Amino acid sequence: MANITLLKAVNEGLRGAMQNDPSVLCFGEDVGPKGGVFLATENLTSEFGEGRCFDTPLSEDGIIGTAIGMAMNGLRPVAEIQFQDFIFPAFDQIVSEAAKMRYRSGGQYTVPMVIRTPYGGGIRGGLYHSQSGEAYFCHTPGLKVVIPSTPYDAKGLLIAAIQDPDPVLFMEPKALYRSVKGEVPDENYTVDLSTLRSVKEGDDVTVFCYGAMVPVVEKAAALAQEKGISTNIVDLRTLLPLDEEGVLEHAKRTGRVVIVHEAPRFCGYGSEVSALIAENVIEYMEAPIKRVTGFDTPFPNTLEHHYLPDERRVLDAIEQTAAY
Amino acid sequence: MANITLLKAVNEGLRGAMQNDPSVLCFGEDVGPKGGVFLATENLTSEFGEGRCFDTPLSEDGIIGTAIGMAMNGLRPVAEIQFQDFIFPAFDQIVSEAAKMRYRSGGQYTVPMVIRTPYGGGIRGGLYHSQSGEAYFCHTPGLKVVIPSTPYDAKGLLIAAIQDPDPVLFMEPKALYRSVKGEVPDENYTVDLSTLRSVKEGDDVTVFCYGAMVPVVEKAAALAQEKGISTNIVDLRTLLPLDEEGVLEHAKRTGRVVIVHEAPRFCGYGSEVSALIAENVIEYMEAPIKRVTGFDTPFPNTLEHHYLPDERRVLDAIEQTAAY
Amino acid sequence: MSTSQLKSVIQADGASPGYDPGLSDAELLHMYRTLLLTRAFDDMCIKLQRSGRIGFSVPNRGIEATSVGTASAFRKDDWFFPSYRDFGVGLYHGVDPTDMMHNMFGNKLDTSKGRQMPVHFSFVDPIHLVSISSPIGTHIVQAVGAAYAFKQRGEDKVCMASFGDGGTSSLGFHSALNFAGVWKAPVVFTCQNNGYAISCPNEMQTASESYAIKGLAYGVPSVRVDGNDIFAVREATVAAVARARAGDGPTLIECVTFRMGGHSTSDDPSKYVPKELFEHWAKRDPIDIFEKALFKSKKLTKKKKAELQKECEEQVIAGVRLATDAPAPGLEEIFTDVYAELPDHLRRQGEMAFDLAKRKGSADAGDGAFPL
Amino acid sequence: MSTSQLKSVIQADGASPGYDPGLSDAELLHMYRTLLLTRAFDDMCIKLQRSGRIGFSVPNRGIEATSVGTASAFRKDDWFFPSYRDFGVGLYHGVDPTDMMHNMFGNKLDTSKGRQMPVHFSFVDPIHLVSISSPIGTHIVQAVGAAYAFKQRGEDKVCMASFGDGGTSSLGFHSALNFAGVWKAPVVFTCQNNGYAISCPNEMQTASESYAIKGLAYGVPSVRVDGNDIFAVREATVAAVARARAGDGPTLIECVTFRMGGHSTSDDPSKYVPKELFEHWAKRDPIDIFEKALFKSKKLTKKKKAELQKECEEQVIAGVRLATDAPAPGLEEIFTDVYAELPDHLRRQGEMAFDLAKRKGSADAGDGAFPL
Ligand SMILES: Cc1ncc(C[n+]2csc(CCOP(=O)(O)OP(=O)(O)O)c2C)c(N)n1
Ligand SMILES: Cc1ncc(C[n+]2csc(CCOP(=O)(O)OP(=O)(O)O)c2C)c(N)n1
Ligand SMILES: [Mg+2]
Ligand SMILES: [Mg+2]
Repeated sequence: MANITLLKAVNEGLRGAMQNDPSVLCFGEDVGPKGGVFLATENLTSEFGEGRCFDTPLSEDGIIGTAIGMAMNGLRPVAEIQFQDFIFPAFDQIVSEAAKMRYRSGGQYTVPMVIRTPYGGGIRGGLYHSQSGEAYFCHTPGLKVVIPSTPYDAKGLLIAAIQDPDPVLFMEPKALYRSVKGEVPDENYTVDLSTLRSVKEGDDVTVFCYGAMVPVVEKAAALAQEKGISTNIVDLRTLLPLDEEGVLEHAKRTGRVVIVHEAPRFCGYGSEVSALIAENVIEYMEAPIKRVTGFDTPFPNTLEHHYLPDERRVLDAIEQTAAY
Repeated sequence: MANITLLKAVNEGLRGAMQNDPSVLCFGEDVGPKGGVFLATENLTSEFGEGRCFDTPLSEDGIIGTAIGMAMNGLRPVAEIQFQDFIFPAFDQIVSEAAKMRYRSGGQYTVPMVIRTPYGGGIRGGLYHSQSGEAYFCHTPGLKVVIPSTPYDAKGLLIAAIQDPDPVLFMEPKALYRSVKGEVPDENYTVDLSTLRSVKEGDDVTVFCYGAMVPVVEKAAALAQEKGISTNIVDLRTLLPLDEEGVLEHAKRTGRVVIVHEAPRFCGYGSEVSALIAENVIEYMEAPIKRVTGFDTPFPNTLEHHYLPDERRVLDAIEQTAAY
Repeated sequence: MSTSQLKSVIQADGASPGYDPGLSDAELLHMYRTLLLTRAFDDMCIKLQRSGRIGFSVPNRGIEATSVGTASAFRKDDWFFPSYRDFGVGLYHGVDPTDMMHNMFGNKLDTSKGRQMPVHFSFVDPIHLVSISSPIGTHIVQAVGAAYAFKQRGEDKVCMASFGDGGTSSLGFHSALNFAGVWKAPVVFTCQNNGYAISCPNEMQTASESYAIKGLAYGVPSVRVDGNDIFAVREATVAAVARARAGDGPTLIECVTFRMGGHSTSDDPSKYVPKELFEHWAKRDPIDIFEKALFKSKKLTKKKKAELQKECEEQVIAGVRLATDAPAPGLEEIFTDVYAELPDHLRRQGEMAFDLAKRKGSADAGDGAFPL
Repeated sequence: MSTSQLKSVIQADGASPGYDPGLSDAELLHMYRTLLLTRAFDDMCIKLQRSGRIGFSVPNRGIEATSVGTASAFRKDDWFFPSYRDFGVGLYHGVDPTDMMHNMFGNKLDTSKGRQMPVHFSFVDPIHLVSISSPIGTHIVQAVGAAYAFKQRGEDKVCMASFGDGGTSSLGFHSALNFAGVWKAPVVFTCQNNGYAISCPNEMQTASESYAIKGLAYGVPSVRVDGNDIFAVREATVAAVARARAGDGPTLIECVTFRMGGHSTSDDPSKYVPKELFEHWAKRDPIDIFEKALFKSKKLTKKKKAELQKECEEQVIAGVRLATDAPAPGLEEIFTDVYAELPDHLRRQGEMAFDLAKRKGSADAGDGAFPL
């Protein structure tokens, strides 16, 4: 057990999985000797050799396309996309191929692979080093989509993703890479995919969130508490497949719901959470289902602190929802 | 005025726009001498010459990438993607480039282009000739997304899209290409983007739909009428930017809402419509907001008639919503 | 080897002096028989489509020697990532045409459970003939990854990937050749240059001197052969497979051939293919060319030919009968294989679908209970 | 012209016998001055980043001759689709370094309104230097479309596209060269081969003999030149531009150079670039090489050099002062330019943002009313 950053937890998860299973390998742009631009794959090349952790040419299509072939043929590739913003050249391989291979081959060919990618704002990255594209992938049956928000979950969910028989998109909140720390067991362990995490129990308003928004919501909840509002915080963490039962339970519990994410609002992930509730337990709702999200614009650089939901914006929504 | 198919209306819209403005040109795979695999561009090469309607190499990335360059430099390209299922190799050019060019250049460079593409099921096309990917694009600020359901709208919306200063994804319901006919003026006209169309007024349940689902909903409404339920049908037709006011008005009108689309449910377009309502007018809702959609699976071939929402499935939802 | 000169083996009179295919008489006849079987299967599919019994097919006429020549050069335990114009490959390696016919009908016995369009085969047995995808070019780069896996485990197997002239413009081609070159992956790329990509002729597909020359951009050795000359295809492919197996990396083979029909049963090529081209290539039919070689070397008699032809046709007809009799896939097959395990939301959607089918009285619903 | 041999013009002693750049003395000095200005701008940006005054920069050291040599070969009314390592191009054509500095600070006067990261310039005046995009390679194919527009209207302008060695692996490169070849588009492709793509060296980027040879895959003539020899770059580019302008189609130019620093200010190259490489290339500094040529031909004196150097440094410092003083963009700039017209939902979101900023007492909120 050690108190480590989320970044280190990712690195340890990879290391543990590679030690455990010789078919696991890591690759992508600059993941080899350099250790990745965020150092998530640091020291893996020196420990496991160039055959198991290595650089690729500058082609996300090639990275994911070859990873699919490896996965079909007995390996467990963990492919890195340097920034989630650069995943789109591989979109076809992900949505047309990885997600549909098992289905279209009647289960003859499968793609047990993981795509790791840092996502989200907070580093003054402008349009192309800040995006949160989870909704694009969550609309794609056949994929799993996971976003951890703590070091413990990062390691446990990553190992679970690598062991999973299906393709998993593992999105890492880069804003939390070095800003959160937590206790993480030294040995390998898994956190079940498709279970949500209750961050904090509360009675007045339920807030659904994930990734880098979790600490923001925690701050907002602390402020709300000062105003006498008790917030129930849920970290969804596996976005697809979602623990729908769990979401409905938590929504019913307070009858008041706020959903928070960084991505643009329109057709964002929050819309699905809202629609699920409105479709199944609307009769429990005592207030409008609010969304606090990035704006429906590209991601701006200088003004990113206005673009990203902060505790103040979340607090507003909690207060309005509680007071409705 | 002539009574023509939706396919012919598209062809006429292109012809009219090309006659009107020499900077309009059409290109894509097989759109030249062959006239496109559905014949939407039939006779345009012979009428306007090979410089204005022509074939390209087999690269959607190249088609959209070059179209962006053309649009930035004074042309009005109308690029065809042969099936919407094959748009994904161009996803990066669409979401990273076309959608963000105006923003990132502070308005110095703009991309007035149209991407036409047939979408949807009903032709036994299996996984890759049947998809409805609108939600992927509607989550992308900077794009407009349009889906006509009548010959009149097809021509008018297409001409409006071509004249629009921003990139427009124009999705054509291939199931309706030859199965619907309607009166279409001979001359050029436009239908405003971002306005919905009231298909049929009704008092009990509002059904939001678009594209090939509109006739299905009409059939379901006729069956519902027999059971004494009055259905209010709304064709959204411009999905982004959406006429949100209009949606809320129609939702309030009946207090009961059903949303219908072919695409998978999870994070589908219907979730946004539902969330909008739950966020703004939930207090008017007298029943759960139901979605009738394709299943959260890839698109199957032999069993597509079970996969696609039909009037029976829509009727179920209307009845349940009315009876709630 | 040259990237622009066209390499042939069988001469006009059927002789192939100096070339030894390294095959027994039985193996040569198996090649020949596979060509016949491929054509019989192909013709039958077109007939079935014309009469409305299946929805779609992709003519293979003219391309048969490219497929079968390629197939003859690799082992059963190698993996093949096919184009959709490769009926001959599976058939050569023992795939039962009846199993392919189940796919054409999309029935319950189809290995893809009726999910894919016709001609989108998938087999793991008797060979790995990887599930065909409609999006062009995606499989080429997957083949490189699968080849890397062989290499990483120290197995001496190779991956074969086959695609059209249009396929060279795809992203998958670019990534595949690039990665394969850098990784020295054991993979062989076969470009079926059949003159057209649907209606797009070669000169609108690329300005390069040939398709083979594209290998140079990636440091991948390339060769250009007569794709209607089965020995030329075999010779090049045997050499490429040997290179790959020896750890010397990938090869690109351009097989120059011609699509003797429409792109698919939905296409009318008379709108864009000059008649003279069909006439020219009709004289270069790949089966005729091989037949001439076999007659010349006395490996084949007229009688044997007639016998084989009949056998193949009957085999195909038997397959049609079985495929017609097989029922549609069960309704539950919409929901399975999305994931290894059925998630809750799909279970609920499946239950709903079964309930509805039952109320509609649909045959597919079985007893109306979602069985999973 | 060769796709693998490296073409130089300026010899070790500074002479370039037989080469006439076709430039007046003033023009030659303008080239030289632009090199100095580029380096001054570059050094300043790194300093600003190190001291925390800007967030990020991309070192241009070592690449200057490639940018400026390229710039010198095209007209102001041509369009340039830049790499992010092309400070010299805008500066050569009269872009004010202060305007570039506004972008480095992301302030209100930045043409991109503070939306992009530093080094992502966009200009339409005095030249079309097209908005730089972070995704690698996307602009290459856009340049082909823009070139097609020139051709379609019968204008004699050309498009220039510049990208790195890593950029050749991108999808945009493949599509661009393919389409340009088939369309004979008036476009010139300049590959800045600076040895690395972040930490990925040439030999892991491609197995091809050179980057120039990749043109053959697309029927695009190619040439490989010493990218630190400004005359060599200029000679090849002038020829390519002439070809394009004459309607003879695209050219690919590989400029062999070296990145004399980290990939960006966030990168530490000592982890992966052998020290000897830096030492080797330090002896081939592009400014030194050109200086030697100018001294040799007596176009430059020590005094003039010192004068120009001072001038450039002062120009950059003045820019920093102005850029520091300029305020941040107004909050409304989050919402404008998403579309030509502000849609209703963005108006509502903007109003919400202004209201919140006002309540937070944020400086950016102005009077707190959404102004649009
Ligand atoms: C990415 C993608 N774009 C478009 C299509 C539609 N399409 C199907 S086959 C084809 C032409 C393929 O030509 P080629 O690669 O030469 O193969 P051939 O059919 O000639 O064997 C096209 C454009 C597709 N299947 N995938
Ligand atoms: C599509 C995409 N993938 C990854 C990145 C991250 N990235 C930024 S620059 C770079 C390397 C570019 O190398 P090269 O093309 O040689 O240009 P150089 O930086 O050497 O000038 C990478 C991988 C990106 N910007 N875009
Ligand atoms: Mg072809
Ligand atoms: Mg480089």
